[in-house]
Amino acid sequence: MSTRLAKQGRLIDRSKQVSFTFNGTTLQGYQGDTLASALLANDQMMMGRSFKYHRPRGVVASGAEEPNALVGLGQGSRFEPNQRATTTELFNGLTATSQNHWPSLEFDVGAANTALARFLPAGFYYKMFIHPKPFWKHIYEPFIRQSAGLGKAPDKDSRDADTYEHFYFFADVLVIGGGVAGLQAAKTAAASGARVMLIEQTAHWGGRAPVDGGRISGEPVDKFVEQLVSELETMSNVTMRTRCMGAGVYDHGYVLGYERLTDHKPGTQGPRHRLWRIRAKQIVTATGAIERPLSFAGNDVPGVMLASAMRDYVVNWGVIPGERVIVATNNDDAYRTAITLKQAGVDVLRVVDARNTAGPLAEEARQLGIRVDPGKAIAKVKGGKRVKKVAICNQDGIGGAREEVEADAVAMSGGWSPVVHMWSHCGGKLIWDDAQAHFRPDPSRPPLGADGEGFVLAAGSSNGPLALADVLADADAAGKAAAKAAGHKPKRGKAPLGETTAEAPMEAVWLMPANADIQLRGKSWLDFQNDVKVSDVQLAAREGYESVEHTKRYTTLGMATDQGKLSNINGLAILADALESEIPKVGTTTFRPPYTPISLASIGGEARGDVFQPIRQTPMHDWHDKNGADWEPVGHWRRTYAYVRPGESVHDAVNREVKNTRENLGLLDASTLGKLIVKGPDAGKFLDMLYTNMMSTLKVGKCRYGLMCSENGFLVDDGVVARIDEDTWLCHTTTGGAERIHGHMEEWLQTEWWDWKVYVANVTEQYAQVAVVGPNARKVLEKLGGMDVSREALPFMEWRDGRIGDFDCRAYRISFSGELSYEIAVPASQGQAFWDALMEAGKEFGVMPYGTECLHILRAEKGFIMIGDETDGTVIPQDLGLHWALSKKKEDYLGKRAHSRSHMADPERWKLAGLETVDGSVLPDGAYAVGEGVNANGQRNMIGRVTSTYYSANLERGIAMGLIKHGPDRMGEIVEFPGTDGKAYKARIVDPVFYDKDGEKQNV
Amino acid sequence: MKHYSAFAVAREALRYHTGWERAWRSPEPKKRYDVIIVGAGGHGLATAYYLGKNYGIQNVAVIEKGWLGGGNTGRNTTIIRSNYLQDPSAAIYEKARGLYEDLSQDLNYNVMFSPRGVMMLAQTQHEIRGYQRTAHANALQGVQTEWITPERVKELVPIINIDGPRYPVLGALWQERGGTARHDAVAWGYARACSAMGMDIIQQCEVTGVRQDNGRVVGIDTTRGAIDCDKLGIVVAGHSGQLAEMAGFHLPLEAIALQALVSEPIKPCMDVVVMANTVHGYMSQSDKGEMVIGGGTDGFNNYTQRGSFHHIEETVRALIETFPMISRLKMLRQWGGIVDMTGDRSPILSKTPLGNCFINCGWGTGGFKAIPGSGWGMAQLMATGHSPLTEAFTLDRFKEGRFIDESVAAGVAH
Amino acid sequence: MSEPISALNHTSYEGIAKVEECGLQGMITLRGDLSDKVLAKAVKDATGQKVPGQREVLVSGDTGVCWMSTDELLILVPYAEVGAKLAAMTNALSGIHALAVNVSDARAVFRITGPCAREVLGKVAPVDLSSEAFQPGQIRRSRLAQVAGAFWMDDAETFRVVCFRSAADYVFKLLKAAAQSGSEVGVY
Amino acid sequence: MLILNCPYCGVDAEETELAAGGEAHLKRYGPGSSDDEFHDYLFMRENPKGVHFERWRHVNGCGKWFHAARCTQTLEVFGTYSAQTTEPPQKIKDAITTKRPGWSWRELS
Ligand SMILES: Cc1cc2nc3c(=O)[nH]c(=O)nc-3n(C[C@H](O)[C@H](O)[C@H](O)COP(=O)(O)OP(=O)(O)OC[C@H]3O[C@@H](n4cnc5c(N)ncnc54)[C@H](O)[C@@H]3O)c2cc1C
Ligand SMILES: NC(=O)c1ccc[n+]([C@@H]2O[C@H](COP(=O)([O-])OP(=O)(O)OC[C@H]3O[C@@H](n4cnc5c(N)ncnc54)[C@H](O)[C@@H]3O)[C@@H](O)[C@H]2O)c1
Ligand SMILES: Cc1cc2nc3c(=O)[nH]c(=O)nc-3n(C[C@H](O)[C@H](O)[C@H](O)COP(=O)(O)O)c2cc1C
Ligand SMILES: [Zn+2]
Repeated sequence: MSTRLAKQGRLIDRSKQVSFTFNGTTLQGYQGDTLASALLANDQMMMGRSFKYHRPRGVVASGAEEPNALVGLGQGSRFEPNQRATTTELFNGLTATSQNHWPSLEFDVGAANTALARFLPAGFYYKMFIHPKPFWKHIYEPFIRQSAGLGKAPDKDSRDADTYEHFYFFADVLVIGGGVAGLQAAKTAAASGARVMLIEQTAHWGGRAPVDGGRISGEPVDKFVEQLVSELETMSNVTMRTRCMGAGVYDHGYVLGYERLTDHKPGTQGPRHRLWRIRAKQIVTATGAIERPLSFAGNDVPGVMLASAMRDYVVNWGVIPGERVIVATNNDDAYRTAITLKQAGVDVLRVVDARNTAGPLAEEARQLGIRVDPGKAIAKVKGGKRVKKVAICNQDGIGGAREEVEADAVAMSGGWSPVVHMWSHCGGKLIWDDAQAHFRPDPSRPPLGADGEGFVLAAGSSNGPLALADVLADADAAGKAAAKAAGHKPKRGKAPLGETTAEAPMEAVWLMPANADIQLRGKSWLDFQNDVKVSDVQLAAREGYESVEHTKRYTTLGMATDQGKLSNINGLAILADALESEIPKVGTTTFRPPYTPISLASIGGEARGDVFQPIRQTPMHDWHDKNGADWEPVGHWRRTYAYVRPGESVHDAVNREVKNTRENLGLLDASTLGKLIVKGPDAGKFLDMLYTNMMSTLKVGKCRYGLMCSENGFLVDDGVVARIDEDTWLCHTTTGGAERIHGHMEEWLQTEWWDWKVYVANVTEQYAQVAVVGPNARKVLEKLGGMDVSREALPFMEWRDGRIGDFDCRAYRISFSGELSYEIAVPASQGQAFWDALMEAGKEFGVMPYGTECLHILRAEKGFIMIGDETDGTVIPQDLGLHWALSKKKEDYLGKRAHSRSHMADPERWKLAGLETVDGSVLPDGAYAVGEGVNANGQRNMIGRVTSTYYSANLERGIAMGLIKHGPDRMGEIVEFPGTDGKAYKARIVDPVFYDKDGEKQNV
Repeated sequence: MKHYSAFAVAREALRYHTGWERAWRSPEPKKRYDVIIVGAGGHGLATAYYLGKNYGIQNVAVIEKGWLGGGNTGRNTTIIRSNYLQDPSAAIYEKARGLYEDLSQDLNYNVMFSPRGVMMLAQTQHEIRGYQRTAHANALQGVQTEWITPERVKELVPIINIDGPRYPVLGALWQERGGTARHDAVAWGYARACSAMGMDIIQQCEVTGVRQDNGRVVGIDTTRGAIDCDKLGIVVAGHSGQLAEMAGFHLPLEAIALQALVSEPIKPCMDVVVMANTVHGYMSQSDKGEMVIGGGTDGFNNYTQRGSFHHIEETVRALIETFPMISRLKMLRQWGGIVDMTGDRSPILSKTPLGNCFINCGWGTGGFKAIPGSGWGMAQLMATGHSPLTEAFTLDRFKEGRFIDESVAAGVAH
Repeated sequence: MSEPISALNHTSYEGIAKVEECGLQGMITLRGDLSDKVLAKAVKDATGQKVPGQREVLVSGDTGVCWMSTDELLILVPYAEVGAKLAAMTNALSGIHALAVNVSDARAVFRITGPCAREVLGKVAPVDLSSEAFQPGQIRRSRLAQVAGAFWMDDAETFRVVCFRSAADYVFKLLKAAAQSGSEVGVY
Repeated sequence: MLILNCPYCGVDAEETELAAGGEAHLKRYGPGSSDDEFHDYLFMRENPKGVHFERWRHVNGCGKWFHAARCTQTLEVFGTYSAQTTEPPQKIKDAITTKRPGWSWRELS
């Protein structure tokens, strides 16, 4: 039985009881418990089930490395699957449910898999479910998927109730891990004056040392830690965070810190997680070491635990995981567990030590009355949902001649592996340490930073040393080295002296007993969560999946939510053995961030809901919103697609706007169009390079429509250019084009023609721009009064500065609709007032605002091309019949050279034409025209496609434009467009100008 | 080669699986081969496989500097679809998709091709037009796709947030026969089948030089010695530039990092693959339960197999907006691959300036889905000198201005 | 002339710091050779300030000058005076190659005040905002989450932040989220 | 997540303030150039596994383009410099030579 002791528990506050539920049952724990310690205190040994075989699983560790004790935490909008009970701090009202079973944790139908385990070895699915083929989709895959996943998915419509944020922070030295090594390294580094940040994933400073005990500089460890922490807290150059995990180390000293702010007190104000983006000149990883399990049969039965974890539960939380415990080990440290347990009143049946000689700690244990069995091994742990019996045998055998002992828990220790993740994420290399049988950082091959020098140092037990004295000395040295590398002068001084306990060397034990037979190997777990056994790794090796990376992928070893923190080294040792190779030759798999899983929400940060992405707004945005705007995102801008009146469909609204603009007066918010000022003695020459047509010859006061191509020849933008004065032009771009074309101009000016005297400024947002369009356009402006907007004073394709009504403005007489039209720019701060004035004055002239769809239809009726419709990045001006805009006089402009390549000069290119369905219907968007026959790949030959297609309310029929092979030469011919609706649309090739062919309306 | 089947597994179970043979042999390189393929990724292995299967050319070696399948084939988000816009792309990807349908049976290795359907969301008017255009083209190309309504989207993907708030789902291009496959299994299955034909797959063997005589390749230098060959196929994705350099020509491509990530596994909640281009992210759920997520590329040349974290961030926030319920799931692991990007983002399957040397590269962010089709076409090209599948993807298209640009239909390339 | 309105018309929020839209600020983008004497004089005449050095701001209240890049300054003048100042400046610069344009309406300006002001900004800008690294008198152009922005400090607890007008609503909501109650970071 | 020093505003900017702009020191070929020259100018990018010269823009910053010399294999940055040059300054070349003796890039070394 696992239970709470009457005394002990350095982390719990027995005066504060906390109640929580597990699978619906209400249980009690204390402030300071983790969910795991509280469950153990309530004798809830079994906490979940494994992935593949649904085997009963109990907690095996006490921290971040836990593979088994995963629960669904919280409910509704705060439900989170796969949360580790060992790192979940207990709070009042916590609700947890165990995972991966049906109908219940105790009785799980899926556990049948465990009986079938023999038929489901590693990679079994690659060999099965092949025949008969149709079974895969309907039977096999659904069956496999049925058993997928661990935790429950959150409800499909659930919305996270919490908020998240990011924070940018800069440090000279970042220390990851707040054990004695991290604390000491931070202190030494900080003494140099360097800006130091120290982060610790748990809620407590000190790491393992306070549990292990011992003395530092004559003080008990606890005391030492306390003093060191308060010392650091007073230093203004040190920033310290608990509950903040180093999640990943990235190039150029970038580190993610994952701070869990309210997980232990949900519902409190403020964000739940904060993702720190830390830039550090130097990083010290003081992330400690993780104890390895031993591989023996039944090592996955609930009640089998890491020796260090068992010690943690006793010392930190006053919980014993069993009353009759067997300790299995290959090193001296596990004796500390035996002693601790014994002192807490647990019956420690014996220490099974695979070695023949142990150190002084063994003697101490013996003196407490603990039986020590050298050269022994666990042959098998028996029991289903918890440990019942343990069979003991000789280590150097195949597992025969067993002695069975009744026990309810097993503590195991296979030695320690430094936590090298942070060292390795960004390319730090490891070396194999034969004495300790572990990989540790190779200081000669650190991750390299922007300057080509190493930027990560490892310290303490994450660097290899395990003894307190060595850990402190190593940390002190790392702190100094980091400060120095970060450009500070470390203070001289000695590391605090840790007490040394003599220990006998550990001996590598990768399998217990060493030559365990196949039946035992098939029950010796490596990866507890993914159910990978020793036999699976051996099978992979036998089948040629020899690379450690193949073995990982074939067996899924180390791919579970714990990422193999307990299993990887054991697994690769088994692999090395199977390949008759050496561990360092086999090597590790790649360490990838994050260290332990981090919430997707924290990665997203504040960017959700309202601030998911910017919405760019024109000065009249709110007005549009209040007046029925059906919004269309254009880049980050919002533009009105149509203004829908109550009772109207969007389609009706568009048609109304189209007719009204042609017949009366329409207003369009054109503020989003790009406006770039280009000024300087070389501005004309510059624009002549950028536009395909000639801009230098434009007269002051006049406007010209211009085209821009990329150097690759494709159309990229168009717009009206106005010449403002002798050396100033104003270039309009498309809505999406303002920043892009501004960037394009700067690029050419800065990187190619840097000796040309030209300045460019983006003044897009300085102005609100309104297109005043329709037969009554002049009337409304005249009614407002001010500048002369008559045909004579402001002719087509000219502009003037002046005043209209109360507003300073610049009026352009340009038209994208074929109507009498003015585009009027006023300062943005007066945009709304100007719009209001036009709406008011326009009443008697039938004014209506119109949106982008109406704009599109009006221009299509006139056969004007639209960037993004007629063009798609593969279209050149020649395709669109825009030869007139390609200057023949200019020697050079961007795109000119490209147009002479063979494919671009090919007469077979599809060319722009108008399209008119025979029956007046609307051609489907994006339809292709078919020609005769099929090509070599059996595809129908195509001879053209629709680029724009609309219903024209003015013409009361469908109109379209398209790119058609030999289009302009085939006027009147009928081509066929098969629709995806099964219909074949027939359309006649016509002139693309459908409305007012002679352009009389715009020129009045 | 032992036949794989449920029966075989059951039989082996009785002897604790001690009777399985190696999936592929691990031979010493011979002095000479008819054909050497450099790169044991999916494309290289498939090329070798179809050389043997379709043309009887079996004296073939596949040379791999690391472990087979360890390049992009082993690190991609496994999306398979063929709803491409341009004819040449639609042809080769549809060929591949068709071959995927029977690949498990063909190779006697379950690659778990899962035709669960691929959906590309339209979230702007522009995307609607782009995807409707693709749907029209696909109908003529013999690729089965359809344009579906937002309601149907929601039906297929209950966890999606179709009404915005920022980018409401306006519809989607749906390819019901698209899906995913188990990436590693594709490489392993081909490798096993190649090995069974007697081909040599030589791992841990890096090609360091291309030996030539009179404008023709005569062999290669490797870290395990020189090997002669009659024909050489270079199929090394991100490292194509290096190999081309060794062969004395230059390729119009750049090596760039692309990243992906997986969440912790959860019970099945999404049965189809969803790609959202406007917000830029895509997601599917593997048969094991992780949400498999991919996004955008870095903008700079990089060989580290790591990328910049801010791309992960952009992708994740896009997907939380699209599938709000994933917000409290956790990222389990992230990684990167080095993709080879050409000027028009389409692949190169081509003869080279060296008469008997062929190149297959430039698959960039989207070549997993193409593996069988590419192998098929490449084998045909190498064996006969011509393949309709590869014809448009030549090296000289850039000079002529004859691009195969898929981005035009608002398409993402994965 | 009708009353000009700034992007958010002085909206404000108070959480761990106060965030407010400052209303209209006269601004002129000046591009030219910053070492040119004519330019220096024009700057002096408009603002009373010398040409600032790299990443320097010389601002008091709503008048001053900010360094924006090697050939660009941002001139601040009272909103009402921007027309006159720009005219004078254009006139003064007529002999040299330079560009001065009124961008007052193309921008929005925010003020973040309070002891946590550095932290609020530190949540959205990838910039070292510790007092060792960033002080009044300096300007930084950077990113405010997903949009471009520039900021400087008026005093130890006050930032002024400039962004594009169209993004004002976004930036305000962003700063509001960053300043939400209970979100103190506790490092500055 | 690279950091590059913008030589214009002198700040160490992280990648999110920057936009990558591809290979540096391209020589433009316009009308009159051969098909090969034009093709190489547009498409034949250097793609070295090692020393590389590239263009960046401090887009969320001063807006200026600059050049960086960087190793594509280790991401080490040898230096940044003005975009208004046709060749890297000697100082940069020397810095590279110290770190990567025998390097070459196009015709440079
Ligand atoms: C994150 C990510 C997500 C992706 N998602 C998708 C997706 O969803 N759908 C999709 O269709 N595609 C996707 N792709 C693209 C896809 O992975 C690739 O296009 C495809 O795998 C390329 O296969 P390959 O065989 O050409 O290259 P690889 O699999 O990379 O194989 C090339 C091999 O060549 C070897 N090699 C290199 N140099 C040498 C040498 N000198 N000597 C010997 N061997 C050498 C390498 O070690 C490697 O094994 C994605 C890619 C990435 C990185
Ligand atoms: N004798 C032995 O066999 C043995 C073995 C192991 C450890 N030890 C003892 O353990 C102690 C080692 O001290 P230490 O400081 O090196 O290690 P530690 O394990 O005490 O401390 C490491 C700390 O880093 C934290 N951490 C780990 N990864 C992190 C991450 N990604 N982000 C944030 N925090 C993270 C852990 O929570 C822990 O608090 C010494 O007392 C040593 O004697 C002894
Ligand atoms: C489709 C897919 C699914 C994956 N699922 C998992 C997973 O469940 N667990 C895991 O640890 N890694 C998973 N990975 C990531 C791999 O572990 C590994 O990171 C990736 O293949 C890249 O290789 P590398 O990290 O060794 O460089 C997955 C990868 C892919 C391509
Ligand atoms: Zn800069």
